[in-house]
Amino acid sequence: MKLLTTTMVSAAALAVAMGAAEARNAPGVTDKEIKIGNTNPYSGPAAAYSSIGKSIGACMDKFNAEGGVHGRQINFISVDDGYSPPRTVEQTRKLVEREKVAFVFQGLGTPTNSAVHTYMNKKKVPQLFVATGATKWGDPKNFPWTMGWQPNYQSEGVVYARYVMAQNPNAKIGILYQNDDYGKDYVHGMENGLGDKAGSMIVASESYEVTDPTIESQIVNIKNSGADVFYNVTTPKFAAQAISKNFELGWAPLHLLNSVSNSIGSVVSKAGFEKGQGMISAAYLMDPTDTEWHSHDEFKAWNAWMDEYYPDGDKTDAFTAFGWAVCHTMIKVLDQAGDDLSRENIMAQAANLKNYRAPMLLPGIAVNTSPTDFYPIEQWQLQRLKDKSWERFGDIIDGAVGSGS
Amino acid sequence: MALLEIKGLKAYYGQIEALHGFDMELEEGEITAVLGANGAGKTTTLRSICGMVKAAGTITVEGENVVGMSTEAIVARHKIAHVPEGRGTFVRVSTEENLRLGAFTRRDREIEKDYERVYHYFPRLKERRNQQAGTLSGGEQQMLAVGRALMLRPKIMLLDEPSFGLAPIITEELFKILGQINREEGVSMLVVEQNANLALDISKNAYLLETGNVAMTGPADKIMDDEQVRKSYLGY
Amino acid sequence: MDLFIEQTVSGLASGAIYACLALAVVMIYQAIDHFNFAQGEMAMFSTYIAWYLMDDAGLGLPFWVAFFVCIIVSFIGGAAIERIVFAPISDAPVLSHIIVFIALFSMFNSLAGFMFDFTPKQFTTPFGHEALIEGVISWHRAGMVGVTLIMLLLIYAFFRYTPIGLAMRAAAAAPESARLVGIRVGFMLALGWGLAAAVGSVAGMLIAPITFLTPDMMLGTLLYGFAGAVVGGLTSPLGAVIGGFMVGILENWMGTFVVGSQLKLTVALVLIIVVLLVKPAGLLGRVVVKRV
Amino acid sequence: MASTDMAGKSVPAFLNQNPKDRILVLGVPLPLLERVCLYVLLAAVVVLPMVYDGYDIYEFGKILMYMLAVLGLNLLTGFNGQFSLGHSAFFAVGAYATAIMMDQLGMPYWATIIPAAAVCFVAGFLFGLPALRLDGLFLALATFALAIATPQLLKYDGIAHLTGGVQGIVLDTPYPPGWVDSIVMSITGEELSLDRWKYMFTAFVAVIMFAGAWNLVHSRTGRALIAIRDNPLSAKTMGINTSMFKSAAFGVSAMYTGVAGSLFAIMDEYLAPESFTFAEAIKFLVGGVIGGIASLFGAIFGGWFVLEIPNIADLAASSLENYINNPQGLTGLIYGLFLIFTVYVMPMGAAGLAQILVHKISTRR
Repeated sequence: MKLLTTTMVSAAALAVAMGAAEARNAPGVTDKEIKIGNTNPYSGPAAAYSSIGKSIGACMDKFNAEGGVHGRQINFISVDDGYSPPRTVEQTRKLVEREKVAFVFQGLGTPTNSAVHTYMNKKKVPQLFVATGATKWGDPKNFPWTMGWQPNYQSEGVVYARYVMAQNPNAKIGILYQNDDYGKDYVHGMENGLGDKAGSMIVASESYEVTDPTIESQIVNIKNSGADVFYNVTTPKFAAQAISKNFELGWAPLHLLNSVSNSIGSVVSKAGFEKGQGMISAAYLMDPTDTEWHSHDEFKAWNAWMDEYYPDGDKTDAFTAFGWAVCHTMIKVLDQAGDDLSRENIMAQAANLKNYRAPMLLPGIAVNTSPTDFYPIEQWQLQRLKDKSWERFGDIIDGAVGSGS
Repeated sequence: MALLEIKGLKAYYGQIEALHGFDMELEEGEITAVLGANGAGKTTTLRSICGMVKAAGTITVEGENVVGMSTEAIVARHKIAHVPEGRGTFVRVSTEENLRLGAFTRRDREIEKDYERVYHYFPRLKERRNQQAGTLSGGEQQMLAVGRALMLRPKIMLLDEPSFGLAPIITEELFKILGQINREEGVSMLVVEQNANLALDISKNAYLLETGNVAMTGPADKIMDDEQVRKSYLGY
Repeated sequence: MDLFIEQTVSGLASGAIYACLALAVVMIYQAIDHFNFAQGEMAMFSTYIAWYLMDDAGLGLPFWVAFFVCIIVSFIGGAAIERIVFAPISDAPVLSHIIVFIALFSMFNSLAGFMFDFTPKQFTTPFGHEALIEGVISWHRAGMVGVTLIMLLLIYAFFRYTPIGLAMRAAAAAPESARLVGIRVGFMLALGWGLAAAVGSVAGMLIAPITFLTPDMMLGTLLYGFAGAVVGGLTSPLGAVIGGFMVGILENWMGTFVVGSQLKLTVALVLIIVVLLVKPAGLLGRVVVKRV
Repeated sequence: MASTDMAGKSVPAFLNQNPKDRILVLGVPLPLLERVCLYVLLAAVVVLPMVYDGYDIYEFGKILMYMLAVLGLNLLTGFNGQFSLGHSAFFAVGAYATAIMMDQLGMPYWATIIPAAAVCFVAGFLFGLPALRLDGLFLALATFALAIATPQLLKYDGIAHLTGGVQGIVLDTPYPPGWVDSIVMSITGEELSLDRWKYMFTAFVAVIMFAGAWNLVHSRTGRALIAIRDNPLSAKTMGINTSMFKSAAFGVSAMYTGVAGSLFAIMDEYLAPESFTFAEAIKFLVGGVIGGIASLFGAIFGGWFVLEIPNIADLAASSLENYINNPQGLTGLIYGLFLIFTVYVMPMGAAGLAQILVHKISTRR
């Protein structure tokens, strides 16, 4: 990729320099309202993610009912892009140019956000807290108007790599990954974490396609490679399939399950708890289906909000907790921005979050950003499946890796 | 009263009137020929009788008007077997299955026996009973079409150009068998033919159609002797 | 165990899935002389109905009750689709039919997500997932193969030995001739659709315990089902089942030893085209020969 | 009337109209009316960038781009009487050809159109050679399979160094050439915006391609192709290599859709395998059918429709928001209903409907 023309870099630098001087409010901001745009796949193959958009909307409703941010109501305009990149371009441009939103928040998906990455930065419209864990969203030098939110996929891969190295430096790792940017990022993370030993430790690497009916043949290959560690980089449906299939084959390796699919309610319980005992996974959010949290205040607040503002929502769906947490982060940024709601200041405040604890993050994990650090969450904790819930162990791990690569 | 009585028959393809209102009769146990040039309305007449085109007027079979009834009902109720132009073979199934289909509307237990009846007229079909019908020769398919019609135990058979595309020898043999069927089974037949000689030979009466109207009618031998007909249709 | 054998066994396992669906493809092809591109989506939707019947949030019926109710509902639904959607355009060219199939595809896919959301649903099996032979086959898969074989026998007998099955084939291939021997073609088409939808629903209910139930579970699966039916012969139920298993095995062999797992769908694509060109009747199907 | 065993026939009767039928409409022969329509449209295409900018002109550009994609499908149906469920594959070939030429060879965007068109023609021709031996239903199956397999092929590791694999390719911005800039500057006194330029470039290509299709359809070769479609047997007996002609027609069809893909890559400056799924193939199909699957004018309407229907669905969705949860999820349902409606009410699509209306008016006189 060589999209970096010199003109762009200098334009971006200029924008940042001018940002401080000018304090004009962004389009879409009035005394009464802040217009925020969002693209989400409400239809099409990735529509399972649409509960994120819906929970953010419901969360904004709650803030509006409580008086908004500094007296301004949030007008959250969430539109469907069907997870199709060209459609994302059309919808995003419509939001920015016709609806005149102040900025776009939590657009979902890597290919979709990639499609408007250049556009948003050329237009100097904040593309905030995109809902994807690719590494490229934390590049303030080249893309000063784009920022991710969740810990990136690579850093999670590194966390697993370190864990495996500590457990058994001679482990043989078999990888199953989804054949797209998400899957490959996880694989890169693992490779980076293993360093020189990646070549010798990874003994099998099999991909699947979202349209594949099953992933059984791949698992047979991985098992056959002699792997004793199974690195499971799959989305919920396939994760559940993989857990079942391993059990069926009577294969019990050290099972590393990526956080995308570690929901107790929508994956592990569906595959069957008995089949997943001892699995290891990394987490940064509380799993609302994990009974451990049911007495926690943040869970109770989330639960009450779900009941009141999002009654149709599925409480076993971890995306609702995700939406809740990221929505709070956004409100926090707007709150910090105060009355200076220029795009520059919104971006500057997003890059100025210090130890902010968004609700439903795991205890000990916080949001941190700076003008040179566009990775808001970079911490993980490992957990092991025991009986019917995850049992966290070890320290909070700083996975601040993505920023370098 | 005749077995089949047509009065003021009009037929339509969309907005276009193809038959302009004529009368026709078929007596029980007889063979009647319908002659005419291409486009005269012969096929349309047969299709009207079994409800496959939009028709007006009355077509009375055994005292009941069938205009407006569905093809399936006419076939099942009045035992009219139509041997269509192009034979209508069910090409994917075997010869015997074609025959079985001919007896589709029957509920009696004698269907098995009737295979033999057909094979009696068309021994060739017996040899080919398990062969895929699409692989039969043209002549065999025509025999199959007649055999299939027989399986209905029909009162009336409507035959549309049975000689089409067949070698003269085979045509002659076929017409001989048709005559035989008529005599032995007492099946009344309405035969549409280009080959007027053959048709008139086995027929008692005949109609001559011209552009949707009956141009001439009478006993077959009279028609055959008519100079006009001879010139136009018999070629001598 | 040797990788080759393991992959073959695993191929048979996924082959059972394809065989199920291939059977449904043959059913509809025999009944209406068409492919139904919406068949997978219809089967998926039926499976959701069964899920709703069984789930505690739905009606909470026992498995076998839900199983048969779902079959009946699917049958009625399939027949209704034929009567409502296809009967009025029965004279339209093939093109129009394909368009309507795609329309149904899109509608069922969309409705399923809308009504039942997109999170994967667990679908129970009455057979259980325990191993029947350790490392080779589970009870569910054995049950699935069993049910598939029962369906195969039923369909084979239906087309082969019952007058109505014969009439259905006749009505599909030559509607006008069929009418002339007294077959009610519209009724046959509706019946055929109903049966195909019923067979599809059984396929869906057998597949879902393995793949989990999602609105997009059938897109790739249907492609393999088509491949199975084409390989086996579109006019032969037995061929379709054999074809389904063959596709499953071939897919695994190719994926493991030749092209890698990244090109497995392409294997199905190439298979469909090559078989259609080289041996259009498939393994056991009949070539349509016509003489003028 | 021999209509038994005709199940395989796939040529719709409405394709058999002679384009030269001279129907008088309000005293004007129809081809002339068509011509007038064409000039009015052409004028609109030229005027639009003077009036609109930004998102609006971008949308018009996309309409033209989709128009070309749909046109490819319409040519296939018009010439071969068959159609493809897999044209998203050729759309992808065109887009990737342009992207790879820009990304790997450093070619300027404008120089990639013709080679990309050639690549797509060859791809379509090669796919057509075997595939066109299948009759309508089986071709639909083969292309259905092609559409489903396409994203996977694009991601294949073996060619990932060219295609960017799962990451896709981010393209250089297609800035207008200096001389265009200076001409526009001298006339209007302001700088030409990128969106306007992208539109102008797209429109330039689209108009040329449309004119090409127009001439092809009305040329002797075009009529020969249509004759082959209508009567392959007699064409064969006349010694015409029908399969070669038909494959060539398939190639031309793929070329049109492929050039649309090229323009898409240039316009959006980014492509990824997710942009070329089966859903995209359905989009083209919907556009083709609703516009009129064998009509040139239909493609224009179809292009507009393809772009606008998600917006219509959005609109419907937002008005239903108070009544049902997640109305956007019903987009697919709306697509389906539109398709069925079209098949029932106007089987010749919008173009056919327009023709019938015009005909009605003229005969009433």
